[in-house]
Amino acid sequence: MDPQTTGDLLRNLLTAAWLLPLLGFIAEIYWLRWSHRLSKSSALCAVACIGLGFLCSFSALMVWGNATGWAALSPVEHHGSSEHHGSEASHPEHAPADAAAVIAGAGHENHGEEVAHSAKSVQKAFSGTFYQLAKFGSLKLSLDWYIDSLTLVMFTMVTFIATCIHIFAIGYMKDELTEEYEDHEVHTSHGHFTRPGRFHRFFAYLSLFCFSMLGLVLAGNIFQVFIFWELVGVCSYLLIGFYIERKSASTAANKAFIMNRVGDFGFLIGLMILWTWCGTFQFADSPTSGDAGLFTMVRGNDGKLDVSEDGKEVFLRDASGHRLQQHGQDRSIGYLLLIAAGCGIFAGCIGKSAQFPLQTWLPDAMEGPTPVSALVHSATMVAAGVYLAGRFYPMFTPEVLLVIAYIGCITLFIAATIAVVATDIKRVLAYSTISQLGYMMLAIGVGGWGAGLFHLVTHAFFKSLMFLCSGSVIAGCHHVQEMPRMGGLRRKMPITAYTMLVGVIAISGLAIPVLNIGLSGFYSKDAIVASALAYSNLNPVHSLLFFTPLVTAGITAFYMFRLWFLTFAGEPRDQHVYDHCHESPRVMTTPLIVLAVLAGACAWGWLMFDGDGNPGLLSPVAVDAEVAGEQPAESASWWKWLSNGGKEGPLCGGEAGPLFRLLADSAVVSADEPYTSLGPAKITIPSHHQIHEVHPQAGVMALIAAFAGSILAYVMYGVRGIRAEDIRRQFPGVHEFLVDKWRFDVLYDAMFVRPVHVVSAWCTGFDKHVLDVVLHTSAKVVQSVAQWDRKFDEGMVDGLVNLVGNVTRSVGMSLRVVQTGRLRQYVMWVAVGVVVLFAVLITATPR
Amino acid sequence: MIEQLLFWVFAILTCGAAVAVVATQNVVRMAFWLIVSLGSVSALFFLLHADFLGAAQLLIYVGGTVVLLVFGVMLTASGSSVRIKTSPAEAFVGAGVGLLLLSVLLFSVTSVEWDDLESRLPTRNLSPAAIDSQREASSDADVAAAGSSVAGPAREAQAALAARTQAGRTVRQLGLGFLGLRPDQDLNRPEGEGLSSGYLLPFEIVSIHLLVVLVGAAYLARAKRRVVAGASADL
Amino acid sequence: MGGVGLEAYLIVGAILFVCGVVCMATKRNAIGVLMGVELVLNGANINFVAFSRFTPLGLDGQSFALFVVVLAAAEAAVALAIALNFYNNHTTIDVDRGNELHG
Amino acid sequence: MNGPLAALTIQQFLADQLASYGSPDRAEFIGLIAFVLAGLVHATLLISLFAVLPMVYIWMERKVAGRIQDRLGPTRVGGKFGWLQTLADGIKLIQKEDLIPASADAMIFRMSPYLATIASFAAFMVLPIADGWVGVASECGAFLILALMSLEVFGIILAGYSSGSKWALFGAMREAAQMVSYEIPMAICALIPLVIAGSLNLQVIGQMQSGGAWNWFVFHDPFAFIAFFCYFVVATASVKRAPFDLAEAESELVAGFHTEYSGFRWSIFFLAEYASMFAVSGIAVLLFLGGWETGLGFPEAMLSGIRGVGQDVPIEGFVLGNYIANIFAAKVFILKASLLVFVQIWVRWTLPRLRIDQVMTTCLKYLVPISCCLFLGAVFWPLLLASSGLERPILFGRALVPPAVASAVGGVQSRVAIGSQVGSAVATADREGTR
Repeated sequence: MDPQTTGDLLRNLLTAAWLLPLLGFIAEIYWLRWSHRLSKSSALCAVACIGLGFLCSFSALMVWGNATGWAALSPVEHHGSSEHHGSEASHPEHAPADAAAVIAGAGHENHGEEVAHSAKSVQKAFSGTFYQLAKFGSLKLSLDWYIDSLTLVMFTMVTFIATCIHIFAIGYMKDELTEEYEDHEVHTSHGHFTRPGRFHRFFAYLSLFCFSMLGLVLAGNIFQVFIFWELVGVCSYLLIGFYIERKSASTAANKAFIMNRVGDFGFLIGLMILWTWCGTFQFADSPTSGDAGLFTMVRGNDGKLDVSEDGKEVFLRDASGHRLQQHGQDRSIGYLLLIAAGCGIFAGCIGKSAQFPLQTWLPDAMEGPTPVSALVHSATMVAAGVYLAGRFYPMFTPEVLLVIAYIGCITLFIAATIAVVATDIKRVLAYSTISQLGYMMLAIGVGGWGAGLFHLVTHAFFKSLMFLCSGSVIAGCHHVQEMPRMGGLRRKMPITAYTMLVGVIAISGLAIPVLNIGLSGFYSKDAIVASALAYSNLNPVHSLLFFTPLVTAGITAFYMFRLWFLTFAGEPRDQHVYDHCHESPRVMTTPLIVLAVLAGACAWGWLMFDGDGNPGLLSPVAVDAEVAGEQPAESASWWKWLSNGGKEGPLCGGEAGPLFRLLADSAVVSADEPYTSLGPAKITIPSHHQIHEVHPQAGVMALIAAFAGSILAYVMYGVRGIRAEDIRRQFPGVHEFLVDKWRFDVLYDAMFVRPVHVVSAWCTGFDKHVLDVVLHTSAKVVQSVAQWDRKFDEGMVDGLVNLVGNVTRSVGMSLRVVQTGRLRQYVMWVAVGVVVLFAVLITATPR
Repeated sequence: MIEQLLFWVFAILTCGAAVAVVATQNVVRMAFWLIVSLGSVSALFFLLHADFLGAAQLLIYVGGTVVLLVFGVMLTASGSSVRIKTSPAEAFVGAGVGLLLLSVLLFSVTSVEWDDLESRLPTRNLSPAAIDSQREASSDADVAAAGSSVAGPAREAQAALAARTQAGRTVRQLGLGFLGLRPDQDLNRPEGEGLSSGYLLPFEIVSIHLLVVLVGAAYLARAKRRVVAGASADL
Repeated sequence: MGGVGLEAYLIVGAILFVCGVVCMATKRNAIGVLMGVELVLNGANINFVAFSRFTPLGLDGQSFALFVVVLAAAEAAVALAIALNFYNNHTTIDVDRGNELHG
Repeated sequence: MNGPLAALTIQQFLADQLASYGSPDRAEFIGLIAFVLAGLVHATLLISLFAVLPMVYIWMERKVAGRIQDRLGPTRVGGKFGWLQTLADGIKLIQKEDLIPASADAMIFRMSPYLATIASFAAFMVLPIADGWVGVASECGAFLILALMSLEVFGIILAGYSSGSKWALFGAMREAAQMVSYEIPMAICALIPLVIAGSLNLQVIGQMQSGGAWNWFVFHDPFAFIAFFCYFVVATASVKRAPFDLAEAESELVAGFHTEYSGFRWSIFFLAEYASMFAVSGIAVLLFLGGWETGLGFPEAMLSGIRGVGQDVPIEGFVLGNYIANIFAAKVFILKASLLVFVQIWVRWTLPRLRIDQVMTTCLKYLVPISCCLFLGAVFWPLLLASSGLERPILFGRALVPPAVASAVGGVQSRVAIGSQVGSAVATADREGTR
């Protein structure tokens, strides 16, 4: 297949996957709304649409793999024995990504002969334009598409999780299938509030959300991203406020929306800077006109910033890698401006991904139905911020990356600490989400680009799993969310409990070293911690960026196990809840099982490759056996396994796994060698190799931290060796501080809300005491003038008019006597008139 | 002398009959006197050398209009309503106003020097009778001269006779006038001036007018059909 | 031209005219009023023809008189129709009874 | 010099004769005397004609009626064939008492027979008996005679109305409606030969038809041919002869408008009626049938030879040759007219009477449209001939539409308006009356 055909095929498949939910939305909102309001047909429609979307996405992934010959998944020898290859080696997946260009060009000539045997000259990224909306000067606003492995993985992941959640939601939302849904949370004077069910509306919103999310992922330019960014925001708003009658829900929806707007403000600033200085929004070079996209402009063909000697300018480059010329001079963008643009775009990511300081909306967003929390507020939409940061990674200078790293670092710690004391099962998960998103941001900030996105995908699986489990618990316990009222539920709902346990282990990053088995979270978190360690090694000033996630890994394990123990283990604390609780129906548990499997195994390679790089059970392609055979089969000692980041072993997971490599394949910026910033902050971004070197250390430390956290949790909540109440009593300040969520809401209240109130009070006072007085005075003056005017009107004007009318009338009344209606009298009068006229003429005319 | 005699006869008839029309209270007698008056007016037209007009007056006015009036009288006559008396006071007032109006008119008529009219008006044409008599006389004279049977004074006398006998022959002139030609004016017109327009357009308008009146009067006077149940069966 | 001049005809016309006016003014019978109208028109016609005969105005007078005659016939036809309608509506021909338009 | 009155008139002749006896300064008075004398002569001549002809016709009526009814008619009074019957009738009528009903309007009752008779007699005034023998030689004679004939209706109406009898009133109304209505097609039919002739002067029209019978206007074109019969029917009706004698309608109206009349006044009405019969027949003869010409050619040729003989009596028409020729021509004219009168009598005693609505329908629905079509056809006939190249050699050149006809058309049109008005009004009144 030639690249053109492949691109068209991919485009068509993904467009189908993208537009199917829209179709579903239209059908649900305009047709099923009226015809099948109280049936499950809208749910079936939504499930069908998103399921078909998943099939399309998966087919697209296969097509892409076939077209590229699965080059991204080619054997792992370079990583496994990286010593003799060194940093100069070019891996096919790390080849400088000329996003749109065919890689047979000059860009590959310097890659050496080693590459030739494995690196097939394949195109990894495809892009194009659906439709050009408008053109302003050099700027084109168009509907573009950009497809690389990241897009494909995201599509597959989103559609798959969405399908599972849709199916789960059929069971979860079945209460709504009535004309009289009683909302226990809303109290009116007549008791509980009752309204018609909104089953169809829920699925319509979900479909719309899926459409928006997929559009965001498929988007080929940053402006289009922005549009879908806002669309998912809207969907989020609608879904959080699904129980609109609840005050807390509507407030939460508003809060989420407003918080997002704050971030979008920065996004818009970034957009304006890019428009002004780069004149394009497109990611990739235009395949038709040959204009350079943003990535090529900033990064060139070699993935490096072309910074001027004084470090204040970044030269822009055209599609062929040369500097852009304008009026005979090199076009450039200020380095600080580039930082500002990056920070601006990242501000959008902060808002969407609930990063510090805009993190407070996400816990409140748990007011929405649990499937929404699972889909929107854990797996996909909030991950969109991370996705954008990853997608836009080439535009970020090291200084921006530092900001990202610190933001992520702060976020992950704050959220984890709050999660420790949270008692609402969904809130724990919400804070956990924020924390995990912080991990991802941190990873991207410290140069672990692949690790961040890897964690994004794995986290999506296990977090959605856990949310669904919590949803199952909530549904089973009749909408009880407080963990202190639960306990011992594993006996009542075993499937939920053990699938939840899988998720907990995964997020905690636990592994069994002896068996060389780790769940997906273990691999991804290892990779992040390793990146952070490499970063702090190179930049010792920022070593906090390593210790915080390390410690937080322990905290994560602690609060997650705390959650599990509190909910499922031990004795029931509230007998009433326990008695009424029951296992969820099949339609809800089946997605849990599926997700649990994937949450555990998605990072593993056995699906496609075994540990030696040989084709696995499901491998669609026969990898070159010779290449695979070169790799010496190493002994499977646990230490070795661990030190290699779990790349080897029966499951062949982690960075050697297909998932990570698929993601890493789409990297635009090469991480083959450390890169030192030429800007104001002299920061060095670690190379892939350097990260790899510190991987064992980091892995061991993270594993220890995780075990420590989970053991502590077991001691405190499993066997109750230490009573949590004692600790709470010993540190009441800290506990309260944490319960108050670090008092961010108080801070914001003091910083923004109060001043606004004060100012508005001042304005009110001014209005009342100055403007109102002026208005009232003038009104009184006008009133008195008007009274005078009225008197004048009535007396003079009306009098005059009436006088004229009366005179006319009286004259007419007197003259009507003359009109007798008698013909003969008229004749007589005419004759008399003639005589009189004649007499007058005769007497008046001089003779 | 003869003309004077006839004039006085017919003038007195005209005026007397008109006064009788005013004075009579019986409508039928009024109609009779009106016939007399209008017929006399027709005679006056003949005296004024307007033969065709006189004939038209007889045909249309006397023979048509008055017949119509008599019909009106008969159709609307029902018993006592034929004699609708005018009160004496009204008659008196009417007579007074009439006398005043008459005095005004007579004053106007007599105070104008009609003999000066010839000098005051542009003398570009002559009266039709004069033209006729001139033309006839001249041709007469030619014939007479050719025959040389009559001497000079006799010729003049003959011309005067011809002028008298030919007077009143206005049919052809009127007809031409109605067709848009004016021989009495165009013949004496200086070179370069356009021909006069005649009365073609008024003639056409009058024709159409008559048609309209024909239809309209028939409509106005049509018998009102009284709708009777079962009337259609009779038809 | 004989001894009868323009003035004599004009006087006859004036008398006829005044008779007509008085007739119109005093007759209560609608037909009588119409007769007055005819008299008035004939008075005018005599004037026209007399001017045509005695002044250099040519045939204009006769033409006018002819038109007047013709139009008078039309007028009489319509007026009689009106009179008949009047009679049908009021069962009388007294014009004084038709004073619905009084002020 | 083609004017028939170019020569001296009787008045002029008398004036010249009297002038030799009186002084020149009294010329005016002499002229007046001459005028009166001439008028007397004219009147005598005309009255003799006017009086004698009806007598003959009344006798003829009786005889014809007798023959048609298979009896002899008058035989006993007077000489052979009872020719003095009419005279005897007249004497009887004059002797009768002049009765005036009490409810009658006496003045009008007396006046109306004269009105009718005057109108009828006035028609004779402009009727040329022969070439140059005419009472008043008006240039618009044809128009004038129609106008005068139309005045006869006044006598009828006023007579009927003033009688104070409903029989008379109904008869008068029917009569008036009939006469007024039938005047319209009559005038239109009369217009057709006038258009052909291009003149309103009856003498000119008569002269135009001199020569052979093919020059008569009745043979001029098909429209004129039909128009003649149309005219004759209409004329019969307009003089209220049977089958259109609704005015009398003895069976219904006792005697029509003259129910209350007797004696002399009654006889005068009949004088007028029979005179009118002659008048309309004379008009028909003049307009259609060649006037005083025989139509044979050679008598005219012979007579034209003697027309110039004897110039010593300088009165036009009374020159010896002219006189002889005109005597002959007058006889021819009266014979022709009498022939038509005979036809009218014949018809009267042959056909039954029509109903009044049939009479009005015949006129307004059939005769008026037919005459209008005939008139249009006659107007367009010359144009048709001219365009087809089949020009009729005789008369065609003279037959352009004269202006006078155009104005006559206007007059006729106004009569149409009046006639239709009267027709509808009478119909209404009739309904009212029968109810």
